[in-house]
Amino acid sequence: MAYEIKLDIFEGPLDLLLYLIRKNEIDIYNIPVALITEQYLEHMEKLRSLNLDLAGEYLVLAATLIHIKSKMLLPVPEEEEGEEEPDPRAELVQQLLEYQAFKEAALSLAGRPVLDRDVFKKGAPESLSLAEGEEEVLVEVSLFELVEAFQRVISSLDKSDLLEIDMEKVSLADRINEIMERLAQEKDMTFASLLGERTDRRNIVYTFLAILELMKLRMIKAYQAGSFGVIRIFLAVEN
Amino acid sequence: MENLKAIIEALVFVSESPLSADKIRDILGEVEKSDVVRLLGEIARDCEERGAGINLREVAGGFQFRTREDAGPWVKKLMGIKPVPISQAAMETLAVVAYRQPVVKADIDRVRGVDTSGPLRSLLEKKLVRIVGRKDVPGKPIIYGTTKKFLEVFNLKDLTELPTLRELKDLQE
Amino acid sequence: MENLKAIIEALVFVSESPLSADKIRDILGEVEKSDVVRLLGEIARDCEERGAGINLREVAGGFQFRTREDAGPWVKKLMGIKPVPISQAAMETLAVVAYRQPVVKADIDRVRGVDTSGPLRSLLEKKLVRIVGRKDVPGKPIIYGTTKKFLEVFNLKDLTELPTLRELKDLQE
Repeated sequence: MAYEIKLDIFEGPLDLLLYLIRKNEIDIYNIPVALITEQYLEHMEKLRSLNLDLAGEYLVLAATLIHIKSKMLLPVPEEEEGEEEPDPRAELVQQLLEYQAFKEAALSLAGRPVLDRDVFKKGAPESLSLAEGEEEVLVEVSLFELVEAFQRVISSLDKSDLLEIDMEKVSLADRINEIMERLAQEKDMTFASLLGERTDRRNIVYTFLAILELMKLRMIKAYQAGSFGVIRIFLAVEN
Repeated sequence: MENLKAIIEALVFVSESPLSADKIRDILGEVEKSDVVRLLGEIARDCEERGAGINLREVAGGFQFRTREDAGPWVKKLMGIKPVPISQAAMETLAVVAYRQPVVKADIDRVRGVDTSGPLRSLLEKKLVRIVGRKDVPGKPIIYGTTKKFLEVFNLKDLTELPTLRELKDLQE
Repeated sequence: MENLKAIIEALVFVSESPLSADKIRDILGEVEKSDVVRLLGEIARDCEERGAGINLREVAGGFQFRTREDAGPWVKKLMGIKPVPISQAAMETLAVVAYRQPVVKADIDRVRGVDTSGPLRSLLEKKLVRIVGRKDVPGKPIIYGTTKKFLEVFNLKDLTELPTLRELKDLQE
């Protein structure tokens, strides 16, 4: 597998905050909270108007900012000598600095000569293989993801096809055997193609149940290339 | 052995994964490891000096020949390689795992200020990050770490070769 | 192109099969085939002259780097050693399967006192353990056994030759 690094606009509320600090050329150790809070809320509005589904984390940070702002407006109570009220911004600044450090580290990593992007070794790039000397921790497609994929297949099918009822009685065991046979021949098949072979509801559901059952029995494995990649089904063991 | 340097070059060339000096010594038998290391250094220097198409790199605890960077576009064309992009989110997550390992997801989430389930899953799939174990605290959260493949992909000898993380000043002081 | 020779060297290096001058010209674009052939000749001569570990050979209508002949015995020794890295947990699981086969997972779990899903899966992947069938009891649990590869890897004539668990571990080193 080869890699390329892509830059997005904001990776989260901290990223947005860092952006605002940079844009306003503000000293990170002395953030004018009122100004930044105002701009932060404006940006949230903008993102919302673009129909972007804002994660709860953005709201949490907005609340934190407003809280800090209100704290800074309160008069500082007279303290005993030596006892200084901590800056209400301290925790957030610490968090921002930490995030910034990792963001830089990520950039620096991405700037290295990356294998299969900048430099290459002999032979084809490896795909799912592990480096030698490493115990494999299988990261398979979860049932949740399978169900999502199942819904995608169902929704992409023609409605009229789904209404057709196949009178032929198909048992789960039959479908399991069929799938195992197909996989023995084809080595691997995409989840969509396995499901798509059947166009009536009963068969699709049975195929799906058969896949779930086979996964549970560890007779087959499902792998996905990337978060939204094609799901491929493999035999867990070759005969 | 007469052509020790040439034989070492041949061994590194045929090996599919990075080859360590120890392994080379084991293969060759009556040879000092220091000589192996010295000759590996010479091979690396030779490549640099003659502006070769390949360079000897020290990655993931071993030595491997890799193509020079400016050949990258042509190699990609030849091999039909279309790099799978690693998102910024995944790169940030990878950085946190690399520097903070062994680390649990809650800590990565805290540093990044967002949920990292997606990026983490994609890193696991790419085998750049692996599950190391479970932490012995309530909920037994999964502990993550980087893989040997991570070192190979990012051209790192070992974890100590990671670019230094900017020093975090303690504000309380 | 400035480093044409180096780029050609890189292309031949990464290619899995012998690479023809025509193919190289196609990849590089605005380059004469005669230049490609001339540079390939130079690369071959360079290798010979510096007594390199690899030589550029013309085989099956293309060019390919091959290790020099006198490195042969060492290359064979290197490639002949195929370590199958196995974790402690997997070793224990493998031992239980080997000595108790045919065996169901519940029995392995009971012997080891922990869930063996992970190690078992990794052993299946490594083809050291296989699914033999299903036990005819409620739940129809899967029955596991060792494979022919298991015998090969551990240098066993047959299962009667099975060493003790301790010896099994030593074989790994």
